[in-house]
Amino acid sequence: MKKLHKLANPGKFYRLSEKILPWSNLLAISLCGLGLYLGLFVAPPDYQQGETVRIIYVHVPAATLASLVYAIMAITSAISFIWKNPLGSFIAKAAAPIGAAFTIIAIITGALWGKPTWGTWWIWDARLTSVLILFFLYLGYIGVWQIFEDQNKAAKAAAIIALVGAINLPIIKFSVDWWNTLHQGASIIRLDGPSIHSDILIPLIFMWLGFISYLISVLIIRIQSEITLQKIRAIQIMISEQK
Amino acid sequence: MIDHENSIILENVSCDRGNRTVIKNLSLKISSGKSFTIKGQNGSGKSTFLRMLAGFQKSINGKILFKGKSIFSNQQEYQNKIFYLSENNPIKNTLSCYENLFFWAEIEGMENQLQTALEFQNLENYKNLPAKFLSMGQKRRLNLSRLAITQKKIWLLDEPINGLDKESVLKLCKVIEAHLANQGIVVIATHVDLNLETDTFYL
Amino acid sequence: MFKIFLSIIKRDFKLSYRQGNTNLNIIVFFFLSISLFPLGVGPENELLSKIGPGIVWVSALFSSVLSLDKIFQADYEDGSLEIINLSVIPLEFFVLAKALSYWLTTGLLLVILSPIFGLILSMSSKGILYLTITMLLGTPTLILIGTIGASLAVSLKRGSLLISLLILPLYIPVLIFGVSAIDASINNVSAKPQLLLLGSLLCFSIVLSPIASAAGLRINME
Amino acid sequence: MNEIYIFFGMGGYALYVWSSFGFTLIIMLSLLVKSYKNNKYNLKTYEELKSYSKRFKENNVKKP
Repeated sequence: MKKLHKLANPGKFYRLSEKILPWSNLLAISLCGLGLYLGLFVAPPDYQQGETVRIIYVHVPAATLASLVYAIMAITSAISFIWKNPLGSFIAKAAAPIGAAFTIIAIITGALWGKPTWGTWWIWDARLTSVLILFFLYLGYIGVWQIFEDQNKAAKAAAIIALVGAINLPIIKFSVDWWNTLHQGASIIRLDGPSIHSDILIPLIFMWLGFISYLISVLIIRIQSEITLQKIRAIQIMISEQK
Repeated sequence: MIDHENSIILENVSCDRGNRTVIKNLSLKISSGKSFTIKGQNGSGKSTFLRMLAGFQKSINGKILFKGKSIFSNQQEYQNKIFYLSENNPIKNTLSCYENLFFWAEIEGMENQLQTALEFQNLENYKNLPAKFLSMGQKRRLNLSRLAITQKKIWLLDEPINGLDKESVLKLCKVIEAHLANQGIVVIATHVDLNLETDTFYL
Repeated sequence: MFKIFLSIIKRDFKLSYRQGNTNLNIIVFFFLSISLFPLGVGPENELLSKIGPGIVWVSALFSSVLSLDKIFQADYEDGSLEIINLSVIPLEFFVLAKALSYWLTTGLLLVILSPIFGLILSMSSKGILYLTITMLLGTPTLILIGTIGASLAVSLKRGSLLISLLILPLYIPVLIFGVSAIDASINNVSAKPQLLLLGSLLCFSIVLSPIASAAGLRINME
Repeated sequence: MNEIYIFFGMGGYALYVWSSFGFTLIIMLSLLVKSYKNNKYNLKTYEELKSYSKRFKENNVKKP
């Protein structure tokens, strides 16, 4: 607990993150490289979907991380809101654009995958629709940071929005699933039909870990950026006092 | 020691708003039984000071203590003791003076004192007039009438006598003196002197 | 405390009665947006009766999100909010009182008028009945969720549009369950699960959205 | 040569496969570069402000 408390100090975090960053960079490059090699050269094409199945190596990690990042955002927002810890709000703010990026990757690669397999760019499938809504939630969250001029206010308002969104996400997901089962046509092929073959699974795991390392790297860079911004604000206040 | 019980103490309080420090390293003591006046130019942070005392301004450095305890330790209880007169008049234009007062009285649970409140600032004649027909000074007086229907201990008054005539000011001073005699706390932000025995602090 | 709760509602009633036309505007907006749909998709009764529930519900969503962002504005600007925050009533109950009085002055009117909207969209009588029931259950939820956005936007000069966009995705469950309940009743399937879900959404938002909105208001009072 | 052609052909789905990979790469890289540049820019501003306020202080001390 004491350690956690120390970590929650932005300065300490900054120094620690400096040490982590090179390693996560290295891991991101090597894991993604390995995953891509295995996925593109070693793994055989799927007997049903053919070569298009290779899109899975970017689509699935992006899609899973899209919701994971939202969870990170919600948890750190809660921490910052309850314990009034600035680092929590920095992390949440830094995470949002990354989450939005993963979401848009998931949506677009999903569309590129859907065209050859389903014959259409977009279907109002439960999963696609939920991811689209998640994308809107990310955009809204990023927007909240921008419309408040006072950053303290913005941090609190954004935390509320993140928490409200996190509570609502399962409800939205549930309602969209419900809506989808009511309207589902016969032509849609279920994605999770046969279990994934291990030839596909292993590179997928590498890619997934690589994406996580990427997430950590970018997150660290963005959090450092936020900490510096905070320092800049402090100096600005100091200068305005001396005048 | 008795004095310590009923006073607000600020220890090294600083307050930032946006990219500006409004209040810096302020340490002072506001005791009951004697009014406390804050003076300063426009934008010197008088209003922020009062909002801080009212517990609205949460992101501050330093300590604000009431009865030896931080005001944020039991905020709801502390804020229930606060009477705050802001620069704005919380008056609904479409409601009559009486209806406006009645709403405030209901919130305070003091409906039986309405007549005194109307008499306090000579507003009986405008009783049923919609508030939009009042002048600025009259609106201020209507807002000040809330003092007659409050039982709260700590009064925070932001520019209370803006646009007030002599007689109203006199009546206001009387009410404040009565409250102080009752061991109440009164903090006034103003740039005009009131005829009161007071501690003064310049921001 | 309950007395204060009632007096806030009473005051809001008086205010909206004296101001009058702002609430009327919401009804007119709602009516207008519904009547735009037949112009957009064509006047065939069959098509209209099929998409009618969706039209009414989407219009309800838009009109509530557009009108709600000002619900706390007046009380924030003139300082009434501060008086209430310093009184014995918790801000959460103030939000609840505001939402309730707002629903009674606008939402309820929409519910009462919804059979008319059903008629002009040539829905069946059963569909109209369920439209009214779902509106009765759903509009309070919309208002309660909307107060969250309104509480955050209360100090903003610009950007209330963004806050509205923030709130719209949260309306999706109400939209889905509301429309599917009407669809089920039209197709002679039991609409009970949808109505129960709408009811539980209402209960959920009665508990949670005042907490979020009160937190939002406190931020803006700083 | 033929193998490369087959590899890039992706069984006739080259457009879909490569554009999804390419798109992912573009988004992830641009986010990384933007974050990195932003961080550098903020650090530079911070250093400049720091030296500015230092000079400011020294000037102020000399005056009285």
